[in-house]
Amino acid sequence: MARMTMIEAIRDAHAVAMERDSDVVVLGEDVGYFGGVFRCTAGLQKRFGVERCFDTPISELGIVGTAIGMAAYGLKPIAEIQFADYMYPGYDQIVSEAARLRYRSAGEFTCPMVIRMPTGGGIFGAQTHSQSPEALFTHVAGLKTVVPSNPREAKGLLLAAIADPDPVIFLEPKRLYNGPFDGHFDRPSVPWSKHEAGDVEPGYYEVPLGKAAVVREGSAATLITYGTMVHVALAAVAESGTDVEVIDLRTLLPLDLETITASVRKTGRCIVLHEATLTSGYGAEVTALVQRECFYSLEAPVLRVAGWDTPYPHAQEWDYFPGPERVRRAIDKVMEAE
Amino acid sequence: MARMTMIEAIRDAHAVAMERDSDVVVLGEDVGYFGGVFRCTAGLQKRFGVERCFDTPISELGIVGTAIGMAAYGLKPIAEIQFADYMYPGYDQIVSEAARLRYRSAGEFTCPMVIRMPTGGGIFGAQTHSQSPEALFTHVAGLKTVVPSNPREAKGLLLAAIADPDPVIFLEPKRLYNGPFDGHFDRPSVPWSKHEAGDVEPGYYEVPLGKAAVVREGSAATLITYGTMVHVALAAVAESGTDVEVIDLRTLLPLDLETITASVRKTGRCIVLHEATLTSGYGAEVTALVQRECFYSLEAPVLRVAGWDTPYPHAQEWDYFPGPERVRRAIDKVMEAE
Amino acid sequence: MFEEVSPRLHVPAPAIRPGDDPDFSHVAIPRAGAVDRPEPDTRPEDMREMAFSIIRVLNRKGEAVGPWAGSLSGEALLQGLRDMMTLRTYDARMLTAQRQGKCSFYMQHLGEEAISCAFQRALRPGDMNFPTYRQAGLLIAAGYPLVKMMNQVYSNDGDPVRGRQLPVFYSSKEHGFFSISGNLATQYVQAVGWAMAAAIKGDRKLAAAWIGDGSTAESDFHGALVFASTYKPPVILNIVNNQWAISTFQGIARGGAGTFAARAHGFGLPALRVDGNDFLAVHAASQWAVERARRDLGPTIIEFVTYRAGGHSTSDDPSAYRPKEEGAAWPLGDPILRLKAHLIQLGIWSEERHKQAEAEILAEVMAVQKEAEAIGTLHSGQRPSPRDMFEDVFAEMPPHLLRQRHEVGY
Amino acid sequence: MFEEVSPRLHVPAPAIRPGDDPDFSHVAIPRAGAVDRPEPDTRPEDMREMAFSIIRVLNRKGEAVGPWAGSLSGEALLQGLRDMMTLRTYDARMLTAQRQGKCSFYMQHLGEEAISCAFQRALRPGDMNFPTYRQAGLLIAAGYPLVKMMNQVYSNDGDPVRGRQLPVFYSSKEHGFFSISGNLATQYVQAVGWAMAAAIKGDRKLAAAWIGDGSTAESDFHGALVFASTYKPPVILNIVNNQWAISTFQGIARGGAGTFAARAHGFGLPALRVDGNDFLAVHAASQWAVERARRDLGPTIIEFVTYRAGGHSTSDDPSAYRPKEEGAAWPLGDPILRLKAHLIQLGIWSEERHKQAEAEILAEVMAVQKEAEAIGTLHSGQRPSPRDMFEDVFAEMPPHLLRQRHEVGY
Ligand SMILES: Cc1ncc(C[n+]2csc(CCOP(=O)(O)OP(=O)(O)O)c2C)c(N)n1
Ligand SMILES: Cc1ncc(C[n+]2csc(CCOP(=O)(O)OP(=O)(O)O)c2C)c(N)n1
Ligand SMILES: [Mg+2]
Ligand SMILES: [Mg+2]
Repeated sequence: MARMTMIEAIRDAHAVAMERDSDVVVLGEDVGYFGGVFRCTAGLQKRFGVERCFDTPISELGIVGTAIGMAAYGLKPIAEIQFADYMYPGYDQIVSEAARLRYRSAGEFTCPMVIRMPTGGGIFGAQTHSQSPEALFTHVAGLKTVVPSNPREAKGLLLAAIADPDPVIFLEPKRLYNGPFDGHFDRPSVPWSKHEAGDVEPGYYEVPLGKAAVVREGSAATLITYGTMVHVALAAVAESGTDVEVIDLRTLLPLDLETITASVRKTGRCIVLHEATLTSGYGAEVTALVQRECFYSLEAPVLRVAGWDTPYPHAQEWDYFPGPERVRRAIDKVMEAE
Repeated sequence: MARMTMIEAIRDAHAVAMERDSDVVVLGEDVGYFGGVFRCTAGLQKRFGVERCFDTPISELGIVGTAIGMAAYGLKPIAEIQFADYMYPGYDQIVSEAARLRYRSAGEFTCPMVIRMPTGGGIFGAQTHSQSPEALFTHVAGLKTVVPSNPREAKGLLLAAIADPDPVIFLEPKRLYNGPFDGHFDRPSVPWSKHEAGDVEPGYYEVPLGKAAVVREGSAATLITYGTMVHVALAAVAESGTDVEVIDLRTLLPLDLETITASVRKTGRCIVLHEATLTSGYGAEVTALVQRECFYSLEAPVLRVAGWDTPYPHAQEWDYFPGPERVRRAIDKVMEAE
Repeated sequence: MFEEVSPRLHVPAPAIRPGDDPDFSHVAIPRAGAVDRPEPDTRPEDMREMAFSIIRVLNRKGEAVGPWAGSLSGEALLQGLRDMMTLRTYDARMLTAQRQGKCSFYMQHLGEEAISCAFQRALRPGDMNFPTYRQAGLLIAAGYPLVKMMNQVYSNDGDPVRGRQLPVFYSSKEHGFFSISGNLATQYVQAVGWAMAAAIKGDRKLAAAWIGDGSTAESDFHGALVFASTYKPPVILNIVNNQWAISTFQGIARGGAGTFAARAHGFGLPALRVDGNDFLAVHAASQWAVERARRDLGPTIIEFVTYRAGGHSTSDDPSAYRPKEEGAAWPLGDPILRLKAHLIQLGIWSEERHKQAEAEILAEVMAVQKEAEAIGTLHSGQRPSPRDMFEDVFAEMPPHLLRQRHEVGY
Repeated sequence: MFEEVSPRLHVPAPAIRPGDDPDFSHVAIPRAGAVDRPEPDTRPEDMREMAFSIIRVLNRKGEAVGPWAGSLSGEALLQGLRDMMTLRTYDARMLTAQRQGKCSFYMQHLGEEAISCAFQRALRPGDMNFPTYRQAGLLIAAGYPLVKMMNQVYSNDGDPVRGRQLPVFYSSKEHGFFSISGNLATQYVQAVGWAMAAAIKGDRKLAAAWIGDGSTAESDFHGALVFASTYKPPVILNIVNNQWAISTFQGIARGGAGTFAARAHGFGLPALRVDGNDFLAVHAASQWAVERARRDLGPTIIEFVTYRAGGHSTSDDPSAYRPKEEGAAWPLGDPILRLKAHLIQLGIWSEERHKQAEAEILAEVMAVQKEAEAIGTLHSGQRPSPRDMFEDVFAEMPPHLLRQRHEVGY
């Protein structure tokens, strides 16, 4: 067992997968010699050779498009998009091609690939280095969407994603790369070495896709979230003094609806939290499902806490980011209602 | 007053706008000499000249990208995307550029443009001629999204969209182009000449953006929908014998929440209906808002009726399409609950 | 100093529109046999002129002449003729079937049959085409059962893709035919990726990408050329220039470039330009590109010059934007008639045998049609199940889809 | 027949990596004055070789030689030197400010100053640049107030874009500087659209598009070239080849093409290739392209050859992927030193005046810095309001945003 940052855990998952299966290849902008702008692929080119981990031209279309061809051939490409904000040039290839290849060929051609991309804000990256576009993937039939919240699970989820026979969008909350950020931007940052989820098992293991985790049990309300916001949620709950159950979805699609409904039926109150823009965000889907499945258990409307419906600003980053204070207020509010 | 099809009404809106304002220009694939594969721009090149209405290379990126440049210059481009299914190559330009230009330049540069595209199925167009991607626009801050449901309003909404100082996505339900299709695919199709909403006033008029219409008053439940589904909803309600209020949203963003909440508070029951894929569809947002704003009025969970979470199939078109029977079943279901 | 001129928008337009007399006098067509054949390892910069001419083998007398002649045996040519005739007959039957409401939509190849039928002859099993909707000849030449194609056109219960796709969007891995997308150009770059995979594995397989003249404007075309130019995998990048993109003439996509083949020059890639209605020329040029791929010399771009003699699809009426007689005036002639004349000239074919073959093929296609229609057509007979609608979204059906399938009652 | 070779993935790599000795001997550099100057209305196919050479004016002695010399007066050159020095000083101060935590991020121009500063001299009010993050010289040369730039870098209350953008993503309509996106390449095609609008209106204005070597791989580059080639609007398509795209050397984006300028050849567009560290050459080439635009002769592509002497941004440490000494070995020298030498050679400048100018400029920049910091820096002083976060999403704030703004308490 080694303490790792999320970056190291992701790198380790790559190395383990590449060691096991010579069909696993890695491509993306700056991922080769340099090892990625966040260093998630550092050392892979040296270790596995330039054909297994290589730099690409700056074309997200080309990265995804060629990776689809590779996947159809029988390889298992892992494509890195440098920031999720830059996935749009590759979006057509993801939506119209990767997601539908199995369907339209009735299983004759398939697309086992992982598209990794750093998401979320908290690093003063402004509108082009901060986005959380998960809802643009969950709306597309044929894609799985995964968001890890700590090093241990990031490794296991990534290995499960690589093993999956279908395209998986793997969203990495960049603000968690180095430590479990809880939204208190004005306090010293905590490294993963100080957090038990920084303990990463060596070798191969999977954290299964499609299964959520109850990261804090509670009886008063259910707080459903994922990624960076898991840590924000835990901090807010601790500070609120309310016994809120916190669920880390881990996989957004397929969704672990059972874990959600079991919790909300128990607590009768629910908050959905994410960093992406509120309107048509993934929280809308979760809310719609919860009110449908748990209507007769709900004692208050499901509340959503999310990024505002504006582009992600720069100077006002912390006014935009749905931090612990906003979550606490939502907890108070959901508890008030009868 | 003239009876028009939706195609004629849209063409008329173009002509009226181009006549009024020499800055209005039209571009897209096959829109020029030929007048568009659905004939929505027929005659415009001849009437206004080749610089005001011209064919483009087959590049949705180029169409949207150059139109943004034109809009920033001071023109008011109307860009046609041949089918909504083909908007993805232009999606980056829409999301990262058109939607954010005003914001990131603090109003110094703006992007007054309309991007029109035919949406929806019902013409055996399979997965690449049937999509309804509205939720991919409503999630993006800075875009307005409009979906007309009849010729008269299509013209007024399009004129309002052209006059709007910001980018507007104008989604045209292609199954409504020639008549008010109610989902009964096995009955003879009805032309607009037989429908009073085929009456289109001559000259300039606007139907304001951001305002929904109650197209059928009722007291038992509220059915919220837009586009083709307005006609399906009306048919299903008529057949169900239940006194359901039907709301045609017309503009999805900005949303007319007031009209919605007034209705649901009155009826206590709500169904949201659209053709797009269920998960993370626009219905999720409407549902999340309704349960939040009308929680204490709701006597049953909000139900969603939508396209299945699969690509749009070809042979199984009518199994996919959320037709009157599925809507009737939902009405029965929402009425059952107490 | 210079004199300023107010800029204006230059919108290219065809010289000829409905009502005008067709005129192709601006199309420069070299004599058959006139264009040199460089060695396949020639440096791109030393063979630039190939992008501005047209490789032709069959002359007006039906003789095969010049350095590109002789790539196929008489037997192979006879088979090629049969493939083209089968494709044309099949097209005609399916067009009629569409008008009869037996299928929703159809796209024909009229005038372009030589390209896909001859190209396929240069490939071998294991190679993979990434075709557009106008290359069904690849399937026919590869021996894919006609009845499967028809079942797909009819979306009946024998449809290999379970009714999910538009009629002509075939798919057959075994026959080296990648599933067609419907979104233009997207698969051009996937072909490059497929070839990169072959290169990564060191497998002796090649990919062939296909695109129309109009679709070269799409982003994926650029992505494909960039990645092909950088990694030099075994891929052939085919451009079928049939002069039209629905209603838009090729000048709109081509702009100021002399030809589509010239696009290659910005990427240091070799390009050929070929008479697409000349079965022998198509094969010889394809063979040249195949040799480059098999010798690890890298990608080749080929522009096939042809003419879309029919409508874009069954939804299109071309008389709205071009003279009806334009097809007849097309100077490169009809690919079937030209190969037929050559075979007769070779003495291995005759008018009588041709007539007989036509009758045979028609009978064969009609028999297959009967077989397919016995299964069903779009609105009648045995059809794919609504259950099929939910399969293959993922390898394993997730709970939400299962719930939805149950809601439909399956 | 031929012998088959198993394909392999060709991954271009720089010959030189950290630990190696820098070596630019593979970069062919013609003598200053050696490259011809074609007339601006020369047909693209008659000036192909311009894409494979480098236009240079300043020789090693600091003399301006050859047919491209003489486009600027001594006064203009003196102003150009001042602009470049201002930009370099500004960069140095802002880099330090970033290290001090006064701003979140910074990107410098080290070694590339001549390109934007000289180009701007060829434009006039009404023209519009669509720049990348490495063309702040356009603003300086256009006389945009330095304090506004700094306010934006600091995201303080004087920031013209209200704290919404990253530090260097300036915007000034008045100064012909389009709002920078941050998404690479997207604005290249917008520039073409802007120029198309000028052409539609018949206005005597031109657009200048900017892109980096690495970013030419993006789809928008293709879209821009396709539309430019088709409609021939008054646009100049600039490519700044500074050898690197973050850690990736230019060979990855360029692939098998000889140069980036050569991309133009696939589109029938004329291309120039220019010494980007030679202020005079940059201006002369720009002037040539401007003349084409103003005579309605259509678009021009210019590749500026330069070297990114600094890190990609403050987040980057280039010593991880290239030798530290590589910048010093760059054979085209330093643009400021080269122009300085020329001015001295002309007799209108001296070492003393240069030193004095350095001191003046430093004082000026520091004074401006004081002024800006008196308003505020990223984390202190007067900063844009959270209220600003909700403005300008739309011209008029819709109800849902108003509700959200109220929720924040504004
Ligand atoms: C991305 C995309 N945009 C638009 C279309 C609509 N469309 C279908 S075929 C076609 C014309 C294609 O012309 P070309 O590439 O020349 O091929 P051809 O039909 O002539 O074989 C168009 C615009 C599409 N299918 N996909
Ligand atoms: C669409 C997109 N993809 C990736 C990035 C990340 N990125 C920022 S700068 C850069 C390198 C650009 O290199 P180049 O075009 O050569 O410009 P230079 O920085 O050298 O001036 C990359 C990959 C981005 N900003 N946008
Ligand atoms: Mg064509
Ligand atoms: Mg660069």
